[in-house]
Amino acid sequence: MPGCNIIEEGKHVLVRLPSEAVKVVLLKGDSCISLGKFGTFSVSGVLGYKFGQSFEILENKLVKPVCSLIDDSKPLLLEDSNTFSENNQNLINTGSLVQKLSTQDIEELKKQGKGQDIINQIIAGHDSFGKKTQYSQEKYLKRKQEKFLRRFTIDYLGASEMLQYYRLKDPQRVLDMSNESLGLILSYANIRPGGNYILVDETGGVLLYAMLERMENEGSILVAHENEHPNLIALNYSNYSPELLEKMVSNLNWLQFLEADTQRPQWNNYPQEKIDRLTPPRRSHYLRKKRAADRVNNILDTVEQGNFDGLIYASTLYPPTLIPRILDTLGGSRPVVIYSPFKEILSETFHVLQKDYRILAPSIYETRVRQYQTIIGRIHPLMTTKGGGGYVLHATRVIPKEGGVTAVGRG
Amino acid sequence: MPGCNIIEEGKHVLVRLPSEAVKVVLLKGDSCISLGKFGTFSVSGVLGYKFGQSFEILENKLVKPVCSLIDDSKPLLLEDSNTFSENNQNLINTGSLVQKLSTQDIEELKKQGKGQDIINQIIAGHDSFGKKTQYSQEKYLKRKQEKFLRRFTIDYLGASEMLQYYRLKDPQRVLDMSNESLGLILSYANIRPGGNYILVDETGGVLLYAMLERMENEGSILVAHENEHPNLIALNYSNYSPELLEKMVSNLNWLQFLEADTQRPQWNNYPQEKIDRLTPPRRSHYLRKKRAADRVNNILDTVEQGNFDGLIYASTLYPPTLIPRILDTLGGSRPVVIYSPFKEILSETFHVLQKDYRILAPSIYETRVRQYQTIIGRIHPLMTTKGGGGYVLHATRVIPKEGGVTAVGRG
Amino acid sequence: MSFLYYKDVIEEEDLVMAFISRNDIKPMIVKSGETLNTRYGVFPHDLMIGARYGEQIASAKGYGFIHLLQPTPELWTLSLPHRTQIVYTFDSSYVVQRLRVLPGSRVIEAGTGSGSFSHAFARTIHSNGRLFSYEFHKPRYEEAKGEFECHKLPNITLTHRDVCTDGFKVDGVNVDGDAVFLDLPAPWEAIEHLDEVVAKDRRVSICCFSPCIEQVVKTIEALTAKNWNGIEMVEVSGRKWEAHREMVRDVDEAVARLKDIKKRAVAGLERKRKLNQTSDEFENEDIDIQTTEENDISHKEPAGKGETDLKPKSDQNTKDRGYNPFGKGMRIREGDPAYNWINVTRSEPEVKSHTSYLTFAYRNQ
Amino acid sequence: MSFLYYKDVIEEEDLVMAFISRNDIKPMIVKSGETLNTRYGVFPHDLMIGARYGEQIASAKGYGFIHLLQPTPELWTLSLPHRTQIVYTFDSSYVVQRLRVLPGSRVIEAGTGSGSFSHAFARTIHSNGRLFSYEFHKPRYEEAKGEFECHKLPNITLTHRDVCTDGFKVDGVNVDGDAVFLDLPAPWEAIEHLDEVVAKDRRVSICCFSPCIEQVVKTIEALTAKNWNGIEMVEVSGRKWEAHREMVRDVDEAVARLKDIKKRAVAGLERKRKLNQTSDEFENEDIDIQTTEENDISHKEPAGKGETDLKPKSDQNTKDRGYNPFGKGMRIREGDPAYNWINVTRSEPEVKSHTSYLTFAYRNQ
Repeated sequence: MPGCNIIEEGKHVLVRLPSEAVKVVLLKGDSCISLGKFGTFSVSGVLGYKFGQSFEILENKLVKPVCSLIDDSKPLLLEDSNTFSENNQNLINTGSLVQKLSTQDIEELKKQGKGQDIINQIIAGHDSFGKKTQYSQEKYLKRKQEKFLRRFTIDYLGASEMLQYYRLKDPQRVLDMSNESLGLILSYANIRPGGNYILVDETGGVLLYAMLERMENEGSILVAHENEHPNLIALNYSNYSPELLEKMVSNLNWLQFLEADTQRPQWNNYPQEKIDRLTPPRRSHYLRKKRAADRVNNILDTVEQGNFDGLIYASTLYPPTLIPRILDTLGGSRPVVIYSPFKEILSETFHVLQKDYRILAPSIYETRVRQYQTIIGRIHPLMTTKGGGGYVLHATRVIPKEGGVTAVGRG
Repeated sequence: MPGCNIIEEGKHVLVRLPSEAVKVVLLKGDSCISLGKFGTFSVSGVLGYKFGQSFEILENKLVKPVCSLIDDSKPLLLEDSNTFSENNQNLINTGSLVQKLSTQDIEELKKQGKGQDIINQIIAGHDSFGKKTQYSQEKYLKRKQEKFLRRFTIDYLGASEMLQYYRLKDPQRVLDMSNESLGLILSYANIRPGGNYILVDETGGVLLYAMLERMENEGSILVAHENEHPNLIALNYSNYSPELLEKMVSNLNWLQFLEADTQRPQWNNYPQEKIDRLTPPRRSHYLRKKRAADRVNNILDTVEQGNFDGLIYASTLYPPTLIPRILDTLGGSRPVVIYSPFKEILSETFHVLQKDYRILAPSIYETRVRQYQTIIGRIHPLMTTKGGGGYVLHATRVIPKEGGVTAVGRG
Repeated sequence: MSFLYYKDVIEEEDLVMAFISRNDIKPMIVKSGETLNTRYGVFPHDLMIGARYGEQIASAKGYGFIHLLQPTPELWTLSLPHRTQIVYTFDSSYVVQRLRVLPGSRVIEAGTGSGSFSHAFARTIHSNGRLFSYEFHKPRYEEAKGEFECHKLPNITLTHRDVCTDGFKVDGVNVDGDAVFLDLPAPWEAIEHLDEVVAKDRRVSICCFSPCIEQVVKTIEALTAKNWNGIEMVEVSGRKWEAHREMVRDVDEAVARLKDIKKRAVAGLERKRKLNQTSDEFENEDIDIQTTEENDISHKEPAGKGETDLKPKSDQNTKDRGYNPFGKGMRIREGDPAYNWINVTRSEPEVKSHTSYLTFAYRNQ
Repeated sequence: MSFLYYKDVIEEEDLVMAFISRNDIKPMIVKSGETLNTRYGVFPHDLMIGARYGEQIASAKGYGFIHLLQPTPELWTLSLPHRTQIVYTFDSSYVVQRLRVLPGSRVIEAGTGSGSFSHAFARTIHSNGRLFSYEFHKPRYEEAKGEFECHKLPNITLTHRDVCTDGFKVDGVNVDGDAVFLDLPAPWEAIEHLDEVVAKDRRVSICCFSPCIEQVVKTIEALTAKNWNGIEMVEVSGRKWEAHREMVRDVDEAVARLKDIKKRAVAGLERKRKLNQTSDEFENEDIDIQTTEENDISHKEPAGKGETDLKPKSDQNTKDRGYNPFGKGMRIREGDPAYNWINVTRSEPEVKSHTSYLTFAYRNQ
């Protein structure tokens, strides 16, 4: 994967903040990037480091590399149960906490990029911190870290990161697809270099991006869509060159795909003499149109040839009526993978596919990742998680025996 | 709860085996009970102990009380990671394990009721035990415990235990209802002494039993059903007297319930002189029929009066068309709780109820309990669990304002 | 005693749960002359007195509505300001069932916390049971005490006490508990004090409620040391599902729409040609080609800002959309009968993925 | 190299996954003259040679059918005899995505175990990536070695080694790994050996796969000590859903059935009366009363056996059922168009509720 090791100018990257928010920013060499309350840094300070590097913002928009987004080298809380009070017994007024660190002190430490020190001193200066319950302590520390840790991490903007960005911002933009569902789709669809896939992608191109990552510039993806143009905006922030995308990705709308016979561009080549007589602008116009027509015809040829290596479907178009109409374009023993945010829709699809002899063993999967707090001594699953994440239907395209097919031996 | 403290003769009880199987047995004073490979014990030996007591079977069907079903006082496995091998590296042939304990030794120990000793000695005598992976060790021990621990526990046969028994044996018999779903139903239905509830129960009476447990002989339950007789077989194994059940439980079929006007028994009292003239068998026949007719009419009267304290519905009859037809019999601010093994059915019901102004804030809940292995040093969730467990829809019956009801302020 | 018995008509001094919306349920004691102010209007208590529980009432000005509900422990839990970690209904309903808490049960609860579980215990043990609840945080103790009195829950004995140091004994009462619920940071310190207060003549069950796995380990050790049997640890995971409808978007309609777009584009080109008076020297049809060329996904949006906002391009044509089977660009009410729908469910956007681990055990001697 | 590329037609010596049923998938090398014996019949390999992958073929006798599938890592995992704990697709697909394993990646895997995850790694890193897999159990090592050769996976370097004691170095090769997966009982003992083999010029990611929480704690401590960052621990919970149809049983039909039963009962009584020639001196209708009396739930079934089998009473009338809208007592095929159905889903009867905890971390230096 080119460009996924070193933080370079001109790339879009993912910035992670201590609040667990993420941003996508473009690294323009001479610019500064504002992270709101976490401060502003100049891009030049972060170039050349490896992706995954964390930084702390100092004065004058300078940064220093730090080992992690949150300084977990020094345990903030002792492990002994006595460090947290049993149910805030003696903590009468949680509103007015006695703070021994002055605002001036805090500002001074901030300038020195010592966010963690601030927090430690705040805790030390917080008379009733030890009297808080464990939950209050955790919550309090989190708030303080978000406030005083002027840190950020720069991550490579891969498909997973793009998905995370969109899902946090507006889950419907990516059909509420979780990273674990994405991983499951890619495995069941058997995505790998050299494959030729049909993709229906209403995640704005995030799914396409994820497939491209696993194909290493080899193979092809035909994107089928329902509008005049497919929405593949996510690729604009990827590091794929227009040439590579041109080579690997093509698209057709459903009208073209399903009614190829009537939708072929009717192209008549001019006789050479006529071409020779064209003015230069007319000629280049002619040639451009010719190339475009050829391109559509070529794509339609590949659809007619069929034998695609998989169908990957993540669309709000209702699958039960659509999928059976495109199954014939798939090769034998190739996967059909359908994603939906709703199990009910896959259940309807399941019943349709189960009756189709071109389909073997449809299965509906749900995968959910549950994250834990990993502070030793207080390990527990996170108290809240984002709901949803979607469902994945996987089946295999098979070639039924003509004539007498019985149900025996069919899953 | 009478009879739930001491193991007494004549009761149905739940017997738990080391294999995690459960049985329901009747404790007849002079009989013996066979637990298959775990042995046979005479009932007299277990009487008088408290429910929850574990026993080990000795010779001659005698038992001795033991502190638990599986002797967890001595840790079978050491906590050090070195006691289990890293991936069975040196364990070549898992099939022919070298056992130093002879069959004779084992039989001797068995007779002495020293199942745990057998297992300990088997482990000690098992050359390659320490070479097994943790998983294999856990599995091996479990198998041995099931085989040699001639132990059992006698539990009170409450509604939860009955539910567990049926669910393990044939989940559909109790609509695949889990104990946690049962608990949720009882809480959301606000079951308590003195309540007057309508119940639709296709769990064979287990749900009815659970409600009775929480009502302490006060209040009433009207069971509505679709056959000639409701199936409430579970109550036959409860400790409720026929008199108490007669007092608290009545039933109607849906024909009677929904078409009460036409279904009232047409009873005409005889004039006293005619009664006096009847032969004794005729007279008692007359009186019995009169009581029965009165009873049905009384039940229909309560339906007409309405103001029931809750509707608890666990039936395979499709709720969307049925529930709206019985809502009027409920009092204001009383709960509607609908159980189904299938979320899809509750989802359909939800949409119907949401449009009904007699219903406030319908919600669909799913509750799942996940059990852990609690051996210190190897704590993890159980590797497999029973799937399913059902879903619970809860809503509140309200009294809409006549005339101008707007959607404002409505959940 | 409205938590213990149903009542039909609201009277002065009754507790009413004003259901304003799913996320706004206000408990109140009805008092003649007072008012409830909500974002849906002002509701004089006088309108409530004499109303039936469950009734929907209009605001003084008649434009907003609320429902007047009977209190239940579950509704009370929903209405609570989150003073401390609350034991929610998924957990509490399971604990009650699993500990075999029934009318007449004698339950030990420490700590009281928000008192929400206390209400659920009180409802189920009912008038002849008894709940011994212990709270060592003085302000919380005071608050719970007031609440239990106001809610007429005479079956609760509340004690201000640190049970870890001072145990569970209550002066002049034989606690004789048969079910124990410990929601404490260090339940293992309290377990040793239980011997003196739990029932001797019947089985006693316990549940310890701890968020962290390390607390569970110490609890298991303490329970084992004090001869509790049948130790089991579980998590309860509860989900609330929202029922919705999704539009069934048939591909045939999508194809028909594309045909319509194409037809209109051709017509548009014809018009344009006529307007421009240009004789077209290419016979080839432009539409497909144009579509394909503009599809070039390598096109990069200029991104000059510090932060890039990866928004999809907004739809340009907001006026006449031609054939529009899916109501693109229009506001469509979910379930609008002009379209086809399928019922679906989805979980809440934010799920409570963990509350606490529940460690159960029992004892017979 | 069928795990790395698709192929259309089956040739001699090809690996074919014979899909016999969902729970019976048999990998086999196709060899002229050999046969596959299944419970659906005998399938000569000669029938397979020249067939297309994906094709359904009939047994020699023509009555049974199987499908001939291309191998994939996912199918391979399904087909495996459970020699050891297998890393299933829910976990492996997430680990691959999360560790950013891509074509060209250099992956370290210890231990190899059943080799099922090795196949998934090999598929994704593809021909120019490399998987360094370590297995210290000699028989398992041998078995995996044979398998990788037979499956033509030249991108795997398999080593017989206890990495906890002897590290990850491979003679003559710069391992230079950028993704690490440790599925070992004591991953913390292996972590210290990673320094010498992981990439220096790019980010390195690790995942440790451990069933018990105590292992996780030690792993976190070891990762922290060796300066791994961004430690996160997760569980992946996967569910497989079965789609079914449930009969929609309308209450109106149930009522109609009850009316029919009643009608027939009345008719029956009339017949009986006539037969018995008894003049009925009670005018009162018998039906309701009888129903009610027999409903007496206090009726106890005599239970004389040692174990009571709590079975529902079997249906007595198996012959003429009269009006029978729900097909009571009949065998009805799910989805029979004579009835109404609703699509439902249910999880498998037995769910894999836990495989392992996954501890992730990364390192930049």
